[in-house]
Amino acid sequence: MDWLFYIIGPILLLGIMLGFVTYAILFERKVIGWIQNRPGPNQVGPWGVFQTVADIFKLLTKEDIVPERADQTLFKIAPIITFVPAFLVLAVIPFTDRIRFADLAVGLLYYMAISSITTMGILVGSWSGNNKYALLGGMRSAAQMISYEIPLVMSVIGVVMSAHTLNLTKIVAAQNEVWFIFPQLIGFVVFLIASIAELNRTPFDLPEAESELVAGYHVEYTGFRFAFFMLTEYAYIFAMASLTTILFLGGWQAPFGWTFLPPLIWFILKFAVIVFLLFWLRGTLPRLRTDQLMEFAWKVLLPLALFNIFLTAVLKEVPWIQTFYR
Amino acid sequence: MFGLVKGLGLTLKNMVKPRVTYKYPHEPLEMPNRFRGIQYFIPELCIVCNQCVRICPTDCITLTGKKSDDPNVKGKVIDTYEINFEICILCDLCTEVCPTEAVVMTNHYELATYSRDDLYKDMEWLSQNNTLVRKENTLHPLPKKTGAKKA
Amino acid sequence: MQITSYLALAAILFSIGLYGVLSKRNAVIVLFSIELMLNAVNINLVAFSKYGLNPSVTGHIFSLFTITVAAAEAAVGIAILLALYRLRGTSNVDEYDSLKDESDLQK
Amino acid sequence: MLRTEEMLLNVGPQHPSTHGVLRIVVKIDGEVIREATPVIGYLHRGTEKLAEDLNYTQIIPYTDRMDYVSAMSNNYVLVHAVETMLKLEIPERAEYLRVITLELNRIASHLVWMGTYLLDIGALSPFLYAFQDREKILDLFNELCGARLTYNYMRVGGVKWDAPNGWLQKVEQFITMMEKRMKDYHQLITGNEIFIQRTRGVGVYSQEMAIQYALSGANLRVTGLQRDLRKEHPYSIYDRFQFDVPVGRHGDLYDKYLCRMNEVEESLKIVGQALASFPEKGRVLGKVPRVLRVPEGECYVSIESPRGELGCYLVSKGKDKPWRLKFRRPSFCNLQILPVLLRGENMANLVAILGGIDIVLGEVDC
Amino acid sequence: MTGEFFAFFILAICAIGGAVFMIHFDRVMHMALSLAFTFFAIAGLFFLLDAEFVAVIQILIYAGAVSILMLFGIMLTKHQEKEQTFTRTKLHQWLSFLFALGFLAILMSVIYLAPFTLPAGDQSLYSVNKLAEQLFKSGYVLPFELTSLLLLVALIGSIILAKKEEKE
Repeated sequence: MDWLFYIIGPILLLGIMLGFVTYAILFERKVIGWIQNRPGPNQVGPWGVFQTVADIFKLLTKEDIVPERADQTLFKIAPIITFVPAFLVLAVIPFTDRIRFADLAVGLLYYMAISSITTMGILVGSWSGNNKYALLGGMRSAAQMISYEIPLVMSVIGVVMSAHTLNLTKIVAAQNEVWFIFPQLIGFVVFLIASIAELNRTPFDLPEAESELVAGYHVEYTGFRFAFFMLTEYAYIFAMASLTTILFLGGWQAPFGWTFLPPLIWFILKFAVIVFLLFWLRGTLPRLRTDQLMEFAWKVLLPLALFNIFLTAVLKEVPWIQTFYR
Repeated sequence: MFGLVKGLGLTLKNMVKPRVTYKYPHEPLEMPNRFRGIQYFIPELCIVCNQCVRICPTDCITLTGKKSDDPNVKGKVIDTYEINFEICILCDLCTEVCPTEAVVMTNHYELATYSRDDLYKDMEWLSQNNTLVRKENTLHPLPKKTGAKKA
Repeated sequence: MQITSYLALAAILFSIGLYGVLSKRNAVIVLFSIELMLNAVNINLVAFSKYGLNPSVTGHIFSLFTITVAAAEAAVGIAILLALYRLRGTSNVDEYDSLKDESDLQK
Repeated sequence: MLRTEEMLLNVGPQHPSTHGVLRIVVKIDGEVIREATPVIGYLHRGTEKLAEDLNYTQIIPYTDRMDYVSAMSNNYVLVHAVETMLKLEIPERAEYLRVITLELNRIASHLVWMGTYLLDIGALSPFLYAFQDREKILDLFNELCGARLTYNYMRVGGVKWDAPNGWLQKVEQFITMMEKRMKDYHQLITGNEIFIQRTRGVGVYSQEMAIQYALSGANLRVTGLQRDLRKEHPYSIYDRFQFDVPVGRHGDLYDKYLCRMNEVEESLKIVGQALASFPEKGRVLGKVPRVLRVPEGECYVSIESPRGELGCYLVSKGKDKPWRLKFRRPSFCNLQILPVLLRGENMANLVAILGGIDIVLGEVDC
Repeated sequence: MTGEFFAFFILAICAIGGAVFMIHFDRVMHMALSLAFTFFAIAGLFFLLDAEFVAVIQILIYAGAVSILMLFGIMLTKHQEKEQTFTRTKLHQWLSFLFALGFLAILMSVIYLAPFTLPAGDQSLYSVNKLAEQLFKSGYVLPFELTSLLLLVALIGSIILAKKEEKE
């Protein structure tokens, strides 16, 4: 029966992820609507529940336009290069101690490594469309994602030092007593900010800065190719929110020993808080500028992350406190 | 950092405030009495003075008069009266100058059609557009009437 | 599985890289080819670490060092390329045959 | 920065942040703008030429369509010019109504600016909040003159309508509500570090430069020059009200924002005072001849519109139509400084600086 | 035919195919992508060799960072020219081809003549913990630290090289 799990499981996961993307988009629009004293989408179906379904259906039935002067092959494969890593990273994420696919020893690094492939897809997609706005968006995106990958990786080193492992399941197990958000508060903040930047979301949504670059790297994309880029964006929200939950919020572990809810529900609750936070930020904050973005990554986040590593290393040797850092 | 947190607090507070959206296509919008909507034309009152045609800034009104069938009535009576809503800007000047208030504004604002031809409204249509008619009309710009304020 | 297959694969990749270095004029492609050769070497290191005389993790460490050095090399290489491109307006290695700035020579 | 190929980029005429159909041809090097040329005229309707063929009453609806965000000031500047030529006396009540509507329109215009500007910067919600408040003003106008945007309210010699029953109370309620809302805006935007980062020290110009480029309105005041036509040459009854003219210190975009927000507060003050001393009774339209024949001659009047000095130059040959009508549109004049400001700036600052100038394309192209 | 051999076969074909196409394509962008594909395939080979950590680093550094760096380099320089302009003369090409082929022949003969029939190391040898232990506890600390120095120097050096001269 094991092999059945490995065949049906990923398909199921893909289905779950697509369902999440569908309703995350709806939820995002609803949240931003509420923030702006609007009801949000409410026309298609009761409470607007079929809005995104209708949108996806619209995108799929749209004419597929490939610009004539575009690099045809690259233009067509770029959405795939972008999307595939977004799904690949889900392989190592343990949702509970039983629902997981690959229990990789280097799970955390695997996530970071695979997610960096997406940048290439975005860069290729932006370049191949032969559009200047898209090119600018792609360049911004690549620069941003490479710059923020460094604080992102650096910020989790504190967690790795505390948990003594790169394996995500063991990292969750190490948070048995205290979630890493408390001893690793600096790391958490840096990770959260860097992950928002990695996700290209407000206030770091420069690659698709609507008011400047019209739509950023996917200006030229239509129909289902465009849908792929959107899918990637939200699949990464799914992955990143899961990762944040696992690394800092204790994964599926119940707080205060409240085990009356099953682990999966706890995971989903924590996960939902992170997702809501992302949408909430989007409804509130303006956008940074490119140079400020870079300065922020290199001058603020990176030193902070390094300081966090140093602090963790020091505190690990202090009596009594070291129990939190183990 | 504190400024960002304050902003976040405000947006969170707004999430529970009542919604302000009009449910427009489902519930019609109530327009105030003075709203300048599609005109209502009353042929019986028209004295074919042509003032509305002359004042119209976009020349969207055309009218013709004819001799009255009733020989007792002096002057002309209206024969055709058309407003082209492709170019009408609903500026209210025609109702302002009309000495008999034969043309008045209504609260109707739905002008969307599938054909441009439908925007060419004739006398019959305009005289049947008689719901939600504006109750008070403007102060007349003529000096003799300025004293009679209606507000 | 034999180490021979890995070594053969590495040899083939290395030779392709070598051909690229020798036959291409564009500096970017030359850089690509060099990276390919370095990767071929990495395969050897890791393969020997598993199928070698003393199976141990040392080969991994060496390949990590290689990767690090290669990354540094790529960064510096691209930087040099950009600087040269700015100076000469071309990325063909053939034309980088003068040690002096040609714009100075014209004066 | 790396030097790259220079790239020619057409920003607009269809672009989310050009606020209409402005086109800016920018030469960019990476993300740095080397040269920017605004191309205007996509919305040119020839209002000035059309006006030569229309009588004075008929021109008023055309002025609505110039600066469609604050149509009242356009209405007013035209009738003001004609009244100046005719030396008409305007009833007290009409003057009060004019001031109230002008100031409410200024608030509405600044709210639109604030919302769209924050949208340019990347924040979504202030736009919706600002439009909610503006909606209330538009509703008030709708009740007063029957339209939300193209008011056609002012008439030579007065205004078209008197305030309907209960309207003044509604304005009063609006003022108290708006004063509260201003606190919300300050909480949401004024202290926001990202907003400050984006706007502090960006798009700075000196006072001399502003005067050389004939800037007016908040664009001029932001450099520290206290010039407001409502104070300098009080038209209508502005000399009766107490208000301050907010000025900036640094001349950057953040100061522009503060300046305009303070102006909203000052406008609220003016409306409050006007409501307090609103005459009980009186006519709203003075004695005007049936056919307006402006005596031969010419005049130039200017008022402080939300965007700056809105002027109207009128030449009459004694007919019922102007011989020449010319509007000095503040948006058009303020736009002239754009190429200078954009040179050497970041691509992201383009929209910030353009938004800061606060143009309305209907007015630029006229 | 074991699963391992099958996987090796596929990955090897991918790697060689990517490399060959890298040489063959006539647009630099395509070349960079096919090279990235090769890097990816090589990472797969590392997985096959129980070198999980190296494989992930390979993806992170090569497929993720170096390839993107290359793409940047391509975008920042002009590459409208096609194959004709950036290969050398026919003769030069043939000579280099023969040289590479000869080199390959020698390597192959050496590889196949050598008596490599050693058993594979145990999988337990290659955990990340072992790697770290080896790296930090048996004399590789100094080289490791020196690498960081090298990276720093490379970082600063490339920034200075690529920086625009102020006089312009």
